[in-house]
Amino acid sequence: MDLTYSDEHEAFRREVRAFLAANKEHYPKPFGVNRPPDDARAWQRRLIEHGYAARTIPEIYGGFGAEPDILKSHIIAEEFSRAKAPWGLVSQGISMLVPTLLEMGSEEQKRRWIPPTLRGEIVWCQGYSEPGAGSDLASLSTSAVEDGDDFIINGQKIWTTTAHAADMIFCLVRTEPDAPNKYLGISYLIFPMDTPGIEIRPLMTMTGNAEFNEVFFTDVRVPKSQVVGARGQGWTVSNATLKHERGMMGDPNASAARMNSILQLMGEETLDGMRVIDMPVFRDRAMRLQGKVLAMQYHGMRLLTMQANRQDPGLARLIVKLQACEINHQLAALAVDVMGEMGLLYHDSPLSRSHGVWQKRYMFDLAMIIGGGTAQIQKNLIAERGLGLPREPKLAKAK
Amino acid sequence: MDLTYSDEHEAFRREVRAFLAANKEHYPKPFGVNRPPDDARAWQRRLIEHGYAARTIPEIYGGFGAEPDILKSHIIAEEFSRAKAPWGLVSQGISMLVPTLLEMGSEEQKRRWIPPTLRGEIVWCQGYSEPGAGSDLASLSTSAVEDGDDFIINGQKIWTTTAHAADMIFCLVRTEPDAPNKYLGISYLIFPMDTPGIEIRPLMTMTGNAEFNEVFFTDVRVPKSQVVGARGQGWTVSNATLKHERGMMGDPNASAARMNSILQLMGEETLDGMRVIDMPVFRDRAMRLQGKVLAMQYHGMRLLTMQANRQDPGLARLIVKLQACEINHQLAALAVDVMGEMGLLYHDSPLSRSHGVWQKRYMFDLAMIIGGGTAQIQKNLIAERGLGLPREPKLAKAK
Amino acid sequence: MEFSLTDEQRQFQEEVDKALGRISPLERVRKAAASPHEFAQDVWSGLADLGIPAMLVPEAYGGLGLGLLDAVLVAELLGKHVVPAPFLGAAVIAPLALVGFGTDELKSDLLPRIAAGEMRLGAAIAQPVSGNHEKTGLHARSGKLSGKSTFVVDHIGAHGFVVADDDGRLFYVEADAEGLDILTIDTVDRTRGTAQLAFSDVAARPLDGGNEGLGRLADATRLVLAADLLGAGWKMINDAVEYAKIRNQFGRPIGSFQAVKHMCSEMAAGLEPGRALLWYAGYAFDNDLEDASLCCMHAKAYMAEAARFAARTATEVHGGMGITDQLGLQYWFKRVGWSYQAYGSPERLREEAALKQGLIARERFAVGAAP
Amino acid sequence: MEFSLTDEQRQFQEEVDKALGRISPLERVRKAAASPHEFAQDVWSGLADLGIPAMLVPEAYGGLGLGLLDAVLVAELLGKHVVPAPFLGAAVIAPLALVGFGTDELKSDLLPRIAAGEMRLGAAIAQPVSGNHEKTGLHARSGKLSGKSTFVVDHIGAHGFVVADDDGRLFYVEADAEGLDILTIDTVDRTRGTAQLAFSDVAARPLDGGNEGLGRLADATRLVLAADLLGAGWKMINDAVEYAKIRNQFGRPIGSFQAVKHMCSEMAAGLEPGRALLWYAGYAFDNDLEDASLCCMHAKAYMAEAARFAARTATEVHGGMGITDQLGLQYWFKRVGWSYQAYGSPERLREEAALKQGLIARERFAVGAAP
Repeated sequence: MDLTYSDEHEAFRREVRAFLAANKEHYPKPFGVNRPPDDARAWQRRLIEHGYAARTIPEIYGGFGAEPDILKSHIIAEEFSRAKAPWGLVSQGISMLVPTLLEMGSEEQKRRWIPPTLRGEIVWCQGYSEPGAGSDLASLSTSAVEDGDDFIINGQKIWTTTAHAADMIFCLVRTEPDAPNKYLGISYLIFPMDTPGIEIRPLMTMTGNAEFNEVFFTDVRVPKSQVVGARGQGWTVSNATLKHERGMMGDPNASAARMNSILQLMGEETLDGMRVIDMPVFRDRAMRLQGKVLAMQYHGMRLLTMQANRQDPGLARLIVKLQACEINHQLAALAVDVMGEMGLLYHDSPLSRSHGVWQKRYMFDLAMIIGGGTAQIQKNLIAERGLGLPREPKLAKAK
Repeated sequence: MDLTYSDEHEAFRREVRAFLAANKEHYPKPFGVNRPPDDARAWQRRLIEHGYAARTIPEIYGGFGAEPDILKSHIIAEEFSRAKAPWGLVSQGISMLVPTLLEMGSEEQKRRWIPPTLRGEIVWCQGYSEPGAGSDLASLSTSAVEDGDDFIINGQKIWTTTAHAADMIFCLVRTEPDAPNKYLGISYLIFPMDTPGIEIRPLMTMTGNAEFNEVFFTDVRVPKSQVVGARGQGWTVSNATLKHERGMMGDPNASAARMNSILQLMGEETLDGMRVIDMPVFRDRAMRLQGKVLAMQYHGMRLLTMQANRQDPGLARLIVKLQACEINHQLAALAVDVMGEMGLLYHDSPLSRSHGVWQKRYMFDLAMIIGGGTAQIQKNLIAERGLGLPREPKLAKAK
Repeated sequence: MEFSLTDEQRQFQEEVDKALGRISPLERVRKAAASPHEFAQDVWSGLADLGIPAMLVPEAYGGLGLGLLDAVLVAELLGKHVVPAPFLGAAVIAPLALVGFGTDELKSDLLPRIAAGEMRLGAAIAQPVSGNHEKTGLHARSGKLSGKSTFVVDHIGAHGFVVADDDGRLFYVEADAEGLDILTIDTVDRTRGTAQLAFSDVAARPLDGGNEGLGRLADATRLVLAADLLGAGWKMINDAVEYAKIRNQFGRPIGSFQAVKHMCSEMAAGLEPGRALLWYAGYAFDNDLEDASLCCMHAKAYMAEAARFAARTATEVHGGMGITDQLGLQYWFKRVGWSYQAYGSPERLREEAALKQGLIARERFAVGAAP
Repeated sequence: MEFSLTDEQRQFQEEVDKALGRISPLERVRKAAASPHEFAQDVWSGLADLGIPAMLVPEAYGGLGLGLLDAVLVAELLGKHVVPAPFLGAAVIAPLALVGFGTDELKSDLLPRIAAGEMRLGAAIAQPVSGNHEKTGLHARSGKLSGKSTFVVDHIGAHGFVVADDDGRLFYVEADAEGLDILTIDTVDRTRGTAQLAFSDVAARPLDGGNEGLGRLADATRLVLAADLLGAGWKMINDAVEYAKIRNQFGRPIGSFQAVKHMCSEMAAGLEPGRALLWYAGYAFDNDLEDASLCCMHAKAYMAEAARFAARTATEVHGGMGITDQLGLQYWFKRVGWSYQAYGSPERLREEAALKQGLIARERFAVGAAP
């Protein structure tokens, strides 16, 4: 354990701080889940140039090309947080496709797709889940039938975030329906969202917003050269991506920020004139959650160190998504309860607090518990891969 | 809903009260899990004579022979509780064997075994579980091989309460090892515990006491006439018995009595001079459990009414064991926590409270959650029989 | 002694259940949720045809003269069908307040019209019942009310209001009284209308009963919400069970996986024992038994937590489908959320329960002041 | 920055782990538990050979000069092996108290002998740390102690005691001092000795540090218990997992049933994140960081609940075998129970955490008085 900063790191911190102070006028405005506008793209380019985004991605692919240094990454995160400066772009393209291409893509694919993706010029969406293939993703049935140098794609995807704003999709399709098992015969394809035959329908959720889309494919023609990794190897390629997604879903610093907002809320909200923080039952609940958030924060630092040292964290990594998503949901529930009846007020209702954001999180967090591998699937993985318990035995063939 | 008492019932209550007042000098002393001594047997005979024990069992089998009347049973329970009078005998023989014989036994078996069992002259133990057959009871392997008019029994039973004090055992053995499935081929046998070849070993548990025994059979010879129900039908016969056992394990009045002791304890125990009941976090926990106990009490009354009206309670009955055992364990945990470090003191330690009875319950209640069908088995039953969810699919044969 | 519903009650429940399936199917709920500020006249008329507004009105005033237990049975079904129409204020609080504490004049003026479904009253009693989260207050001075009352129910198209001021005194106020402003507030549950009333020197007719009167209305309100939670909770469990039977993954129905089975068992085992507690509490209320109030508090605290667990878990069993709008599961989820908070959180109810039993003195009561 | 153990620490943990397997195998634990009032000299000598009593003693006094983080790593293993020997008082509280707050004379007198394992001190600091459940008190007057101190650890065969009076002041008392009575009390955990000390005008040498000194000892004590919980908890999880692999029911290992898998996953997912919190808290304590105390409180509250859940669930996974004495699972179960309550229940620790952060004022602190 050594959490001290060397002189080099202290210098780096001063550099980041100076950069942020000097560039205040370039901070872009928030833009939600839409296409990054000009100011956001300009900010991203500036961050890459200084190594505050795409830091460890090689220069030939449009990154900054630094050696991994978790302490520097940590310093960047801390200083951006402290300055309340906007992050670089966060998207499925950058978080999931880019690492996948780096690991599995051809040299040509890397050079063609990574740089504009990093710069926010190309927006991606993910075509994995289908109505009939959720937890059992490998049973997906969107078909890609060979036709000369192309595949002809038919089928449907669901839970496609930002499909409405995307230029491109990375998509799992079944190219070999007669493969010996469902895991073989899947290919990982990338293609433009304006290819003829693609229809996008927004999918409304219980929050009242359409955070997701459905995407329908009718005779969509895609050149075979757009496969990432080998044909029929899509399951292996996508598992690399899922790993990155699950990492994204368990950011402990986001939980810590929530925790702090709730403690502030508890100091402000009152019941019959008494501050909620002065009510021992709610206070105890908040403190219990604070302990869990703290543990996840240090657990995250431990994982980062292991990652930097190229150690396999095993079970320690497998538990993150399950724990983090559950803690976030419990935090949202606490926030709603702290406000009592006022916690029910939603959207832009008169008297509502922060536009009902905690109610919204309380609901949307369930989507996070379910998405990217349900809590039940996570527990299977922890038991089987983390603890070595036997897999579900094979079933007898149905008659 | 009509919870009022008719004149007849009010008169009955006065009668019970008068009986208890008049018979104080006959109250027997507690005797644990041992053989009922003379005073306990005399008290039992007196109770049966007045219809306060074995109330609905026909007179020809040594009972009182009254019509079922849940209100009268309820009045008896209330008045005995109020007077702190000792109950009639409670044993596996009376609670499990007698109902089984009434339902499945031959006329001769009923006449021979029920009366002395009710009077506490014959003590029984139950031979069901085996080291290799716990949740999967039907896979039991204690064998009973035909030899003329007898069976020769070899094998081992475990979790045999009161085996050391028992005259007789009711026991599941495998008489037809070649039956088409494991459920067939089991027989329900009754035989004396002093039959040659039976060895009893006390089984120490984490409480520090031997609440259970192991029973070993080596060439134990039992006449075939000692089968209850038909040969090979033991699974059906024992299911009738298990039903009664699970009923026994969910008595909500016992939970209510615990609840009240804990509230009293919380008024007495202090931390730095403050009563524990004045600490909101523990108080809230106690009140939450009180709500659960109340619900189980009225749920029990609902079940009794359904039973009296010969309605099938379905799911409502299936949930009792799961809920009640869990609530009891949570009550014990609360009691231990209320005492804090003092709650750790055990047995006859100086400074201990009530001889560490809550610590003991906290541990023994886990045995109750596990025994008589684990919590996991209970949840399977609730899902499959109560909610109609599909059973576990058949497995492929292992190679 | 018979701890069960009567045959009439069972029949009535069945009829109402069937009728609500017609009156308030999911499509109707969706329509109402899309414009929650509109009064669902057709649904209300359906309830009136079933005699629901007349239940708690004595026969002498043209009502059915039924008890709270009967209202509990109906409330369960309103939760089951997430019915987007007045009930709590109009059919429970208002008749109970008037019958119990109204003047003869008010009774003969209002009760027959309430029973006929022609007149609907809202209820502005939440503030002293569940505690005041706003910094507003409501006080009576020489027969006039000034201040604010939040979390008012059944205000849309109401003809008047039963109002409790911050000291727990009860009043009747006409909806068009001078100085009264009605501000609709939007909660996550769009099947039930909620408002804040602003009073400035509003003429109010006092009801009798004082704090005890408010206590009795609080008991009834809590029990009715507990029943709504029972109905909504069981609907979600049943939906989850049915979905688990037909949804296939890994070549088998997800309901054949032990994890899904156990989720369903835990929901059911948690919720079902509350039913008997509700019945008893309703019976105890109707027969003025000593423990009525305690049981109403426990009933709501119990059901709130059991139904919230069911709502969350049933959504999880539905997977992604559970969080979309496609099956409409969200209406039950949100209704449970509303009932959980309103008229006393579980924490507050348990504090009141401890106080009621004399386990603590009032100054130890940690969650705000008791009603 | 490196958030991980050093190679030396890892090696040391491995060595100690192996050695404890030899020094304190289950049969030795059983024997100790059968006569808990006897001092396990062989086990203690084994610990001394490993240098464990010397860890927190500075090199200048013949010790190893290690930090609390190192003690945490050892404590984890003591929990894993349910070692029936002194540690908390003798090897943690006593050296920390003397090094931090002892006079030079006391230090040079006692520390070398402590480091050598020749001298063992008990610790009587529980009363002001976890709150006083008895109506006894302990007070100093003109250098003499009178009253009682409960939940004293490592008293069996102790040569002296580090004592905190009810006002939080620290003292050193010799075991054979006149007026001192030692009463062994028996807890459910028979691997750790516990006592009540009765003082009547007992001569005591004051240590420096006042309440802050006690706070620092409390932090260390809590963190060490958290580590014991981590070790005991993981041992139970691993045992449950191994049992689930070999125990067959219904023709397959019970560990292939999803319900059993999920029980194991929940135990592991609950317990494991606490490890990093312990490491950080140890580091923060050793480096005098501002949040050391807060993290020690949270570490113990977190581990207490996570390990209690693991203890209960691991027992359930073992089925009936879990509650018998045959596999010895009970020793871990009971050790977890002890550590859960001792030196601050989770509820009290969380109240202190709130106080420490300034979220509440002292008069809002509900669970007794803070140390």
